[in-house]
Amino acid sequence: MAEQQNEVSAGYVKTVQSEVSGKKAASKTNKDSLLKTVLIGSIIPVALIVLWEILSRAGVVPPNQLPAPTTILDKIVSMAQDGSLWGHVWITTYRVLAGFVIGTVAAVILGSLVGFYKKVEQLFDPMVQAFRSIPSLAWVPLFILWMGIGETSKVTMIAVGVFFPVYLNIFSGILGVDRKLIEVGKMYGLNTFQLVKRIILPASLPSFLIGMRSGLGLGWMFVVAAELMGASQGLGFLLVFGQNMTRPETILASIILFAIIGKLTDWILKLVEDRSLHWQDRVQK
Amino acid sequence: MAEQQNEVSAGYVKTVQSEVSGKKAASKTNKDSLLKTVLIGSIIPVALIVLWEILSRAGVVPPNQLPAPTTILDKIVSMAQDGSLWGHVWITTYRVLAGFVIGTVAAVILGSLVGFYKKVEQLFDPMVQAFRSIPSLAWVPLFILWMGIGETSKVTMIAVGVFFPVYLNIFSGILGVDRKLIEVGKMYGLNTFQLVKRIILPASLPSFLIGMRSGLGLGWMFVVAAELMGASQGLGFLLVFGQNMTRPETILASIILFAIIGKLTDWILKLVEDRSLHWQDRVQK
Amino acid sequence: MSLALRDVSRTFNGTTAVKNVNLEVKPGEIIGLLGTSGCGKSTLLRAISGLDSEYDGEIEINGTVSKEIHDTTGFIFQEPRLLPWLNVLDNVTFGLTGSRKEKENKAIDYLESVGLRGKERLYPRELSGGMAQRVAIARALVTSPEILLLDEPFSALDAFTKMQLQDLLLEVWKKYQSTIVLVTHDIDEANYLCDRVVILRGQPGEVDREFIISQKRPRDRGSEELAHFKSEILESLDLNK
Amino acid sequence: MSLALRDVSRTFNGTTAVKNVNLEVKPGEIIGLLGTSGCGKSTLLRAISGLDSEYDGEIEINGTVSKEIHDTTGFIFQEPRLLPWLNVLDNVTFGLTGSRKEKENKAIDYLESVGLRGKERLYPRELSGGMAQRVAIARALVTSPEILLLDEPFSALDAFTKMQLQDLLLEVWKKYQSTIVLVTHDIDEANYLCDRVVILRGQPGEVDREFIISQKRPRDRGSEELAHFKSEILESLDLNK
Amino acid sequence: SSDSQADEGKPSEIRLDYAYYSPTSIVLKEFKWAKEVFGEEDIDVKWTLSQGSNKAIEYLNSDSVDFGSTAGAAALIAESNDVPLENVYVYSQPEWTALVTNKGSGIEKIEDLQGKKVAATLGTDPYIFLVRALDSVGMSIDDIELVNLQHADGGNALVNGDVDAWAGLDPHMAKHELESGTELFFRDINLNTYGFLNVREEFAENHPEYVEKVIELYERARQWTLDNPEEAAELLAEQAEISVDVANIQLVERTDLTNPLPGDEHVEAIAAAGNVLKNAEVLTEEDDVETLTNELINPEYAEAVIE
Ligand SMILES: Nc1ncnc2c1ncn2[C@@H]1O[C@H](COP(=O)(O)OP(=O)(O)OP(=O)(O)O)[C@@H](O)[C@H]1O
Ligand SMILES: Nc1ncnc2c1ncn2[C@@H]1O[C@H](COP(=O)(O)OP(=O)(O)OP(=O)(O)O)[C@@H](O)[C@H]1O
Ligand SMILES: [Mg+2]
Ligand SMILES: [Mg+2]
Repeated sequence: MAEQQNEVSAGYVKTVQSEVSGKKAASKTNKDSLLKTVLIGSIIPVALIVLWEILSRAGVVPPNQLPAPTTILDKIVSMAQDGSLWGHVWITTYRVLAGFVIGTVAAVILGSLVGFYKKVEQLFDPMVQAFRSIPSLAWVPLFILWMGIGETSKVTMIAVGVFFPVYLNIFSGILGVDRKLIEVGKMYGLNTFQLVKRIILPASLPSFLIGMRSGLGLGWMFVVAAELMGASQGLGFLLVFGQNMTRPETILASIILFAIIGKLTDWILKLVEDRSLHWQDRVQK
Repeated sequence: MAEQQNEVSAGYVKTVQSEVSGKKAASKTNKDSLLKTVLIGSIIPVALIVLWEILSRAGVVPPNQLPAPTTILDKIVSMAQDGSLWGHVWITTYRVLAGFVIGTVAAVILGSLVGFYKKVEQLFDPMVQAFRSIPSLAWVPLFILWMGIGETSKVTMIAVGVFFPVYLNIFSGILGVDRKLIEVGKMYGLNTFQLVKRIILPASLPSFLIGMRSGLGLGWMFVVAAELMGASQGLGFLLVFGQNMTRPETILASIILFAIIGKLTDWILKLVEDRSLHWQDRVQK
Repeated sequence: MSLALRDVSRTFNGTTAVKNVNLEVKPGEIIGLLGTSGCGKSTLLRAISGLDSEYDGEIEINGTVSKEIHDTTGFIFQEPRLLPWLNVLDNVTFGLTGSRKEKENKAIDYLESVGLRGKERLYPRELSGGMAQRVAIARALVTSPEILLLDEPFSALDAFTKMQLQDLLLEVWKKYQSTIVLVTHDIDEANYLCDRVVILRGQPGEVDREFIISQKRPRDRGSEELAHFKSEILESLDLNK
Repeated sequence: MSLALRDVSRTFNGTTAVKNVNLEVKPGEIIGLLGTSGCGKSTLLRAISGLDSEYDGEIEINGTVSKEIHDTTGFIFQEPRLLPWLNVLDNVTFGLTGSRKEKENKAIDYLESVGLRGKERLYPRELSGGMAQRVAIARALVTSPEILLLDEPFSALDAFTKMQLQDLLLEVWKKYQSTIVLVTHDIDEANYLCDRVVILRGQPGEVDREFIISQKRPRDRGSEELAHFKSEILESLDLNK
Repeated sequence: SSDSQADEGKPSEIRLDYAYYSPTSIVLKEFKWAKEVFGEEDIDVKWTLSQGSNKAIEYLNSDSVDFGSTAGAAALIAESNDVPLENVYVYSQPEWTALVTNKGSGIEKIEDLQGKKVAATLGTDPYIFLVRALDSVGMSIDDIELVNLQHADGGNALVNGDVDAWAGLDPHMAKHELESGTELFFRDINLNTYGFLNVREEFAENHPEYVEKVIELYERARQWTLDNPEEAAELLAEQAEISVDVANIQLVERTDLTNPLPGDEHVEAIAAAGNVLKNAEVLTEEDDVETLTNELINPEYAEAVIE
């Protein structure tokens, strides 16, 4: 973009072009640094896994309780080969994503209303806060009762998990929006809806995104409770099944799959976060 | 404080005094509005409970599935009378609070380091994010293996639940701190620790507090998993026991106790939040 | 549009910031509001804009008394208040409606006028203080508001750029016959731009004096009449008096 | 303390903001930095302060070249940058060390000087623009820094308050013999305060001219010599030239 | 739900559960016999996995399944809590629970448990077994230190030495026996409370003949299992993902499939369990064990099928 300065007079279109070429160059260095990030990020997990394998081989950890990483890998590979792995992963991912979308949408709507209208806050917030500390397992019998054991109850269960952190973060994000910026919106005659869309949501985006990431994490956690409701497939099912059948390698395989897929979905949200918060005036680390 | 203006010359001490008396007057109106807040906040829950009672009496909801609120209340009262209630409530609250403190401290330390040092972030953050989506139930066998079935494993389990949202919010709170304010601290020669304490923590306080509230909620949720580890008392125990015994009134009593106590602890944090964020330039609702 | 303040006072937590301000502004008039720091100038502008409705007294806009926000009012705040997630261009088009192309063309025109052509894609954090202020000016002027409230709009600009933008303001005023209330600390600026200069004084701020400047525009910045006003205004600002 | 810039340039994402700036400042000297908006004045101050270390060239403070932050440097930023969670008093004592009592006494002295006595307990959101700026001034001066970097410190103040604070600055300067770099758009202010005025010009900003003002202090704001400088400076700011 | 009460006594759908503790249900599901039979009548068959007695009861209670497989005592407890179910068939007499300890722990008989830490899951069959075992030598639950752990965790806690004994449950018990060398120091098949196939009362009322048809199917599966024990064990091993050895122990050594008809011995066993439960305050004072047992066990349908 060094030429841009000399071509100020050439103006607008030019600027955009040079920006595009600048982006290309940037994306290359991005790739390198992504690789580096992944490498550095793997140091500790890899070290832990190696240590675990060594301890297992040395017989320090009993294999019938904590099988070696290679045993677990074998298990995952064999599940992949007989095809059951994809079924588990897919159905759980589907449930989490569906629940995530529903929970997030519900939280955005209620969170915005509560953040915006004092009356709504006074009516709803206390109840929501009370519900927030009810454990996922406690909902299981109620959900079975209300919705049976189909997909509805499972997805709803996950949506409940996702709802609370998103709600909480949206609500507080909105409260934390600088009055000064809201006033700008008001001066331009924005109505409440536009104000939420054009000022409040962007301004509370950092908080909102963290809420979404927290919520997604909770979605993964609620899967187990969800899949206690008559599931015969899914990672949560796999976990409970492994526990009921004393199969430690199944348990650990499911834990590791949870970690990997959870991390992947979180990483997508983190990318979105980095993209959409590039405007923040952050300190360079 | 109306006199203050005329007494500007009388100065500093005077101002403080009139502020104090101002506070007293404010606290009275606070009490009234607190009452009002509580009343408004009770409308929906009370309405729901009344509806539920009516439906129960009319036989629309079968009592073996969803006992009437009065039945549940009877259950709670009888537990209170034979004294077992206090045991359950106390031990669970103790575990949650202990886990909450440990989890929060750990999250603050790691979150600050990660938020502050790029290297630490690259090393630790990916792993933490992966662990975040592992469900509480999955930890149970591992915790028993590592720590046995004493209080340690229970409190640690809750600390794990608390850790993640606090960590996430601290981390992003720190990233979101306005560079401009950090520069002020740097100009006054603050070292990293002072910078964290005097600028970064206060500036990311809104995010931190929300993290704490999310974390506390999760602490309550993790209690069930914690109390699967050899507990014979506690709300989580009560819940699982009720489920094993198909005792809907025990299940619902524990749910309601979770909601009430969870709400109370959250309310304390919310008070702290309101106190410590009064400086925010918020829009008046 | 005409504008009238009647006995406007504003009290914050028991401390009165402005007291009993009365002011009649005719359509198309440019009023300068001067006063020592903290005497309530911004408070008054906020009351006029409708952003603050907790004042006492009445504010009448075009014959109707209301505490609502008029969307034909433009406000340049004392700080730039750019939306940090929008780039310069999007900040300027923020208040516009219509097709994207139209909006952008209009915005680019004004960015040209404030000397920021070529900076459309920068984000607020990449702007210098004066550049941010100029973006804010472009954002307010581009909507061609009927009432313009300006809170020290040119304070962060160098002398030369300031003059250019003062002339830009006059151009806009001529074209749309906006009614303008201008808060400023620059007496030369007030003299150059305003039909009338109102001096607020004291804490709580009250209207102290009014100067009517009837000289025709374009005015000569170095004229003797203005120099005379200047020293008089300066004197009435003197706190020790 | 002495200060020297040698071939300082700063480039943001490929766009050069200032280029090859050379400047020698003797201990106790007051340098004025003038230039059109966006020509790199704040960028230079940030480089001198050590907050920004990604410039090219060398900056030498008291004989040593380093890119670190000197904690004997005071910086008044272009915006007040008050810490919103601290009240006025705590904001002013922020950079002080010592017992609480001592710190507060010192702070109250300076608050008195900037005309904010009695406002100690207000929070930043309750301040007017000019009040916030005065708090920032008090915060910087109270630490009696050896090098003072001022970025348009008086821009949001009315003419009268501005003069008072200019005199306050001179008092502090006299007492502590601080070396001062002052960015300002007010040519009168530069003339009144500075030993030397440096004009930056263009984009990227380069040093265009230097005026040495040898008149003894206290100066007469209305003196003819200063008026002469003013018109010359104004001319060298003219973009059309 | 309304689905199951379609016209003229014919349900539109029959919802069965299968469970790894009920081998015949696995056989039935695997060979798709139910689909065969009911498919002809245009009745859908839906299978739901029950991960434990409590889950099966939850499903019955919430009208999510029509037939649910549980332990007998669990069904009794459910009955006492007004869950509308009837026991219509006994799918097995399993010896799925016993008292387990580590080799060389010095615990050889029930009396040795005095003051020891014993793991069990409150309210489940192993717990009831433990209480009855203690009762049989005149001890009570207060004489030991009960540690409430889920079945799998209890087994691991025993192996780790966190507890001294464990009221175990298959397949955990069999697995630990094979892999960690734990020992069953007290077993008594008669203190296990049978595997009950329960039906929702509403379903039984509306479609009595279909209850019989389901029992017929279960009988077919039982017969097949009796005829092909090895294949059945393999099938179970494959489905439950346990080793064939474990499946063999569970199915061949510790399951008696000979008496499917609910009768006096079951009534007695359940009544005995009920009395112990009452003493342990799992059942309340108002619960009359005899009435509950009689309400619970309804041999009519099975009698009609098995003669
Ligand atoms: N963080 C940044 N990223 C990119 N560009 C920047 C950044 N900071 C400043 N610039 C650019 O550097 C140039 C000089 O900015 P600077 O703030 O130094 O101007 P200034 O002389 O202080 O102007 P003003 O009088 O308006 O405050 C501007 O063109 C600006 O866009
Ligand atoms: N939100 C608020 N809460 C409490 N006091 C306030 C608030 N806003 C303004 N004030 C007080 O009102 C008075 C007037 O403030 P205002 O911002 O109108 O001053 P101003 O004339 O614009 O000053 P300046 O020239 O410094 O911008 C000040 O004393 C200020 O402390
Ligand atoms: Mg103001
Ligand atoms: Mg600047």
